[in-house]
Amino acid sequence: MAISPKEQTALYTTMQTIRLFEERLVKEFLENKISGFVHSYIGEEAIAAGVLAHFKKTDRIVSHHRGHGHCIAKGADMKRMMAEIYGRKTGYCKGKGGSMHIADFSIGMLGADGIVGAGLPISLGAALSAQLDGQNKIAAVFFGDGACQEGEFHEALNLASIWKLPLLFVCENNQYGVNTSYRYSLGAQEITRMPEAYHIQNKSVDGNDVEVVYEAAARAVEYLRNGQGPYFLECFTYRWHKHYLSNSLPDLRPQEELEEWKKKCPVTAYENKLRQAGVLTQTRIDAIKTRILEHVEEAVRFALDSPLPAPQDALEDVFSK
Amino acid sequence: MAISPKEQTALYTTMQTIRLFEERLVKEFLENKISGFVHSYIGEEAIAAGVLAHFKKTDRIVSHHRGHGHCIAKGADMKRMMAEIYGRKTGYCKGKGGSMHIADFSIGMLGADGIVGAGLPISLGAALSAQLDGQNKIAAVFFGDGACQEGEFHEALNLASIWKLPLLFVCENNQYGVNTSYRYSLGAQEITRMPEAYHIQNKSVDGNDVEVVYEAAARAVEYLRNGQGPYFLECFTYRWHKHYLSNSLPDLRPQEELEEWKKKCPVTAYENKLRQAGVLTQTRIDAIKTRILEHVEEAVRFALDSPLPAPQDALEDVFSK
Amino acid sequence: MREINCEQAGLEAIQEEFRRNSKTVHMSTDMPLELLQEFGPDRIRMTPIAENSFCGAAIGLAGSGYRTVVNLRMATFSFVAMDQIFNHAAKITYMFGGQAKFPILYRMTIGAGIGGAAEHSISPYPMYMNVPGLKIILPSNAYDLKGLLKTALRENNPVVSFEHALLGGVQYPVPEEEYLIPFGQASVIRKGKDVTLVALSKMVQEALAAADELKQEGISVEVIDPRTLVPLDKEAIFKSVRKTGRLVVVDEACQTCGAAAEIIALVTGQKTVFAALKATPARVTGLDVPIPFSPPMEKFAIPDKNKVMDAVYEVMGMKISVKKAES
Amino acid sequence: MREINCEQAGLEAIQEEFRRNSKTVHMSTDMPLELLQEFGPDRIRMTPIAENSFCGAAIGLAGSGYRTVVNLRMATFSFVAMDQIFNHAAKITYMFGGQAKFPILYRMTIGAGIGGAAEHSISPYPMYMNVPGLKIILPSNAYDLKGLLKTALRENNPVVSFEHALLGGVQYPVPEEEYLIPFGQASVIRKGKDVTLVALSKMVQEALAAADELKQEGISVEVIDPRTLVPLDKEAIFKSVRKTGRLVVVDEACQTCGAAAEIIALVTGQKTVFAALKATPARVTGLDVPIPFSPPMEKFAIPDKNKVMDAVYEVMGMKISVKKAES
Ligand SMILES: Cc1ncc(C[n+]2csc(CCOP(=O)(O)OP(=O)(O)O)c2C)c(N)n1
Ligand SMILES: Cc1ncc(C[n+]2csc(CCOP(=O)(O)OP(=O)(O)O)c2C)c(N)n1
Ligand SMILES: [Mg+2]
Ligand SMILES: [Mg+2]
Repeated sequence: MAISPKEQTALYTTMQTIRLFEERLVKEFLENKISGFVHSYIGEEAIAAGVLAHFKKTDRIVSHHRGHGHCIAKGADMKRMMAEIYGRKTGYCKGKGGSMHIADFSIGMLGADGIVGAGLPISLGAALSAQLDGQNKIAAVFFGDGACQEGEFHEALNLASIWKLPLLFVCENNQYGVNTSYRYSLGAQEITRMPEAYHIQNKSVDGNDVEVVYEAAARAVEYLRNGQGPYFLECFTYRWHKHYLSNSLPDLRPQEELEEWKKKCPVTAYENKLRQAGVLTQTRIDAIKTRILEHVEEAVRFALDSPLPAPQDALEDVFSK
Repeated sequence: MAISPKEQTALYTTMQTIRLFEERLVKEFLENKISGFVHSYIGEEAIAAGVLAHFKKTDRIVSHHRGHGHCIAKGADMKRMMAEIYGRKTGYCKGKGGSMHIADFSIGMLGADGIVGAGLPISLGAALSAQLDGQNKIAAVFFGDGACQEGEFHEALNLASIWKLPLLFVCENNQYGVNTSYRYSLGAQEITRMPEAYHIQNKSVDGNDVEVVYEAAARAVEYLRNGQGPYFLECFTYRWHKHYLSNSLPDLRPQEELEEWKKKCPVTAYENKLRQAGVLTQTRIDAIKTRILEHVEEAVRFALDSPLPAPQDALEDVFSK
Repeated sequence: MREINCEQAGLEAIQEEFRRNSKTVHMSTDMPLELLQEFGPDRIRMTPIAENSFCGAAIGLAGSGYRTVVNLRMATFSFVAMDQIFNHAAKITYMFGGQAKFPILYRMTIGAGIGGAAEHSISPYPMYMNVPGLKIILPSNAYDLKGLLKTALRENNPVVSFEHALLGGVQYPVPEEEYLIPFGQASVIRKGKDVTLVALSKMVQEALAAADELKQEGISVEVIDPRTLVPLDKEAIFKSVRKTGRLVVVDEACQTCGAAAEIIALVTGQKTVFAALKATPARVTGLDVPIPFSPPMEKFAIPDKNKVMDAVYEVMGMKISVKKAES
Repeated sequence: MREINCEQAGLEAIQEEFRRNSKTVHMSTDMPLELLQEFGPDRIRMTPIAENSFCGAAIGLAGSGYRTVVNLRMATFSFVAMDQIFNHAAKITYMFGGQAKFPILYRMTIGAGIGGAAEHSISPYPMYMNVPGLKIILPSNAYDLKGLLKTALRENNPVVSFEHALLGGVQYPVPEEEYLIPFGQASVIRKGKDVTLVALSKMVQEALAAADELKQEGISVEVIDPRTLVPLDKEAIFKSVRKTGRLVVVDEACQTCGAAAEIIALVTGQKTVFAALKATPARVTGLDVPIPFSPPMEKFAIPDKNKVMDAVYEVMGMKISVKKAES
């Protein structure tokens, strides 16, 4: 599968955008400027970038607690994301959701969510709507290896299988749920054994190689758009930061393992590859980064310039009109 | 595997006891003498009989809504069962449970239950206690094809797998959950694909042939007692009556299918086999049946002679002392 | 006027609203044949026995422009789907700042009296009331059921409908013509001046039976059926209690933190109503026990006409009791 | 006396009781290292993220002679385990006629104020109170926590312990010597004669702060912490209200069908207490909204000292308000 330089640049830009956005959050967190539970996506950028490159605005996705990357790759506005994380009135959720609950329904991003596995049932409905709408729409759900332990995982695989839903299961296997290895928690050991049991097409790929993810997702998406049923894509990866940004939460993963995986940085690796292949010059790379950093800075400024919600705003939005 | 005539007679007697007990319930129901939700085990007797022949009093089992057969095969007292179904004070649960909630903890029967799939998590604890106790104790959980659709099924398989619990999963696949075929509801199509995904030893057998069940269970139980981990036994069978005894509930299963399966009656088939093999004479068979019928009659009489609970008894047993 | 039962009324409500709006889906573990025939298998979907998955799917459908009716059958089955209902359906509108609407109708059967024992006989609406973000309807007859379900099917929020098992087959006059019943409008079923009886779901029958008998004895009872618990028509209750000065709440659900406690806290928290009270407000509720199977205990565990009458005597300051009188 | 925080107090309670009784098991999705070191991996078990399975496993263990502590961490995670807790743990003693005992301790963290938003900030004990068969403890400091947990670990029934996130790190005097706190015994933290403040969990702090300030103003406030909700020490509350004639219940949980409603219904349902009331009993509770993320809204959604003071002024018939006074 040939990936055009334009697509390659786009993949790189998406990854780098996520990275720089997330790095800025780490900084903001360390400076005590943001509060709540912020789950960093650093290290896993290739998955959101590679998968969502194939998604249209009318395709819908459901995310999980580690959702910033999915938002950005689906086309969300960093300003409104940042404002939400900052708890501002101009945020996507008017400050009601925070980092764990960013959504943009207008672009088919049906929300991040704080309950492990809970996005899976919701995504079934998004996929069913796509099926009922016709027009080859599809849906995707992102979830971790930890979510594969919840009963909802089984129920979602099963329903998607029997209803042949156009649903892409994207398992971001970063190998740990908080500090617990999936090798301890999952009897299957290989996650794809489970979708396989339900006769769901599946594939396990290197989640740190964006082109590998991109190509696998291309095939999966084609399969979905052809109405052949659901597809399960496991992307093997690693999280660089603690489970959530925190000064007190321990990180019990082996330090060497983390170092090993940092060497496999999806963003740097791809940057090097594109530079070596002559797709991007260093100047171009620098320009891209500068532009992204400007956007991130702009997002932070937007957030800081935005008003906090009034206390009484808490009373609104319990019900829709 | 050689089964001794004594064992064969015991298997036959257990099956026939369940059958005659359940037939009596149908009669009582038709005469409006019992109320509530009564799920008949008729047609599935070979499973409880064949599996539980290998269980000791110190081994524990968890049952589901269709639980009378498991009670009887685990050695419960028919009098107290009948009294419970009749809602009498002398029943196993003092009339608080009824048909759907019979338990006898003193013989390791941890209860029937009305929530599909809910026995699975509970059985994990019974199996863990067996593991902690040492002494090669084991546990079993009985559940239907319908229960395999609930998330708890996945969670139970997974936990049993990673903790190597001495738990025998007995899937009574009577092919329907109420009126819905598992061929519609289960994407796996073959149920054993699921335990297989979790690296759980498994086997699918003819659940209407008691010796087949008995032999498969023997191997499974040995595996469990050796501490090798859980085992999954699917027993293929068919339910003869409606989902529960009812005048109004429709039975939407194909009539011919039901007739076909009635021809494969586990009790009659085994009776014929043992007669032909010379293990049991017709006289002996008649004597066994007569004796069982006497016990059943005695159970009904016991129930009818027993007092109903006082209304105020409702206030007791919310908490243990 | 023709009479139909709740089952039929519920079916008609869905049929009428599904005809109006084709972006509607029905899910249940069984197959409702009339709906299937009219609307086809795309919209009328039989699910596996996996309540959490389809209660959640309804949320995803809602967020994608479809309105879903989920019939869970027995309310007890909703416990396996609680995370989707309490943590997601209820909160998703708010959590995402109101950017999308979530029109979902969850229907479930409640109530004791069917020999269903502890799991299958529950009336769990109080815990749903404790979760902001859910509208809750509790119809006590086929007329209200149909009108409220139709409103629910035009409502842009998750609605939970609690329908009593023993009401399913009860016939009631229901017009052929279309009508809707707005949420938050109690029905004052009977006017009275001595005591206000607020009764929920099937307990409306017991309250009316008690009111009948009490009338013979010269006690004039006002019977109010709130019909919807969220929103609750507080004003109707306040107005009545201001008039009668006496309140008895009759509810089959367990007492502790129940709907009756809430109604009493609202009434006693309102100065002018509190000032009008001539007696301690009383609760006649289900006992705080799981529902037992055996009929004598089961009957004892839930309120009936006699218990309602006793409570009325009590708030009237009369020293008699039905039970004492009968024995 | 030494001071320790709730985290340490909880750990000590488990350590002490696990030493007394070796047929005890601890389950949580993370690994509590101190417990692991002392009691080993057979008894201190790390589970998959599958709450329904291990909440249910605790029931099977209980029915097989083992006592289990399940630490669910955040109360919001209990929703995926609701069927095992509400339909099984709570009912199994009763449903089976009391033939077995089910000693289980479910611990979970509650409360807003941590920027956790709608899912991670809840205080769901009212719905647990509506389910007969669960004992419920709600400690407001490390001393009570330790004593109540130790009692829970000798109790032969399922106990649910709700522990506020913001109390976890708060130091409190806790003796080295062993002690237990019986269930159903409220603690009258401060004596007073004008108003009874019944405060739950972290709200005890707000109530005490309010009482301090009110004292300066000449209002004498009695502060009662029930400590356990099931059983509830009604008598302590009745006694106090009979004396003061005024009641304010302060609770962070949502208002509708909450613990505050129950306490008010109990108080107003008791003739002698009702008769003693000089003002409408008041609720100061969490708003009926999901907890919002952003601090100004989050703070607004839950009670604080000022709101408590306003409620006291109100029941005292005083026409001032903290907010008005400050602005
Ligand atoms: C039902 C539930 N249980 C527990 C938690 C606490 N928790 C939050 S994230 C997490 C780990 C999830 O791991 P995984 O799905 O692999 O995602 P990752 O964080 O690795 O991206 C846990 C246990 C939760 N949010 N929801
Ligand atoms: C959680 C839950 N959902 C739905 C039901 C209603 N129900 C009772 S039994 C049953 C079918 C169960 O089928 P299966 O597990 O195959 O057992 P079988 O009745 O065939 O023996 C259903 C849907 C229930 N009891 N619990
Ligand atoms: Mg992970
Ligand atoms: Mg079946």
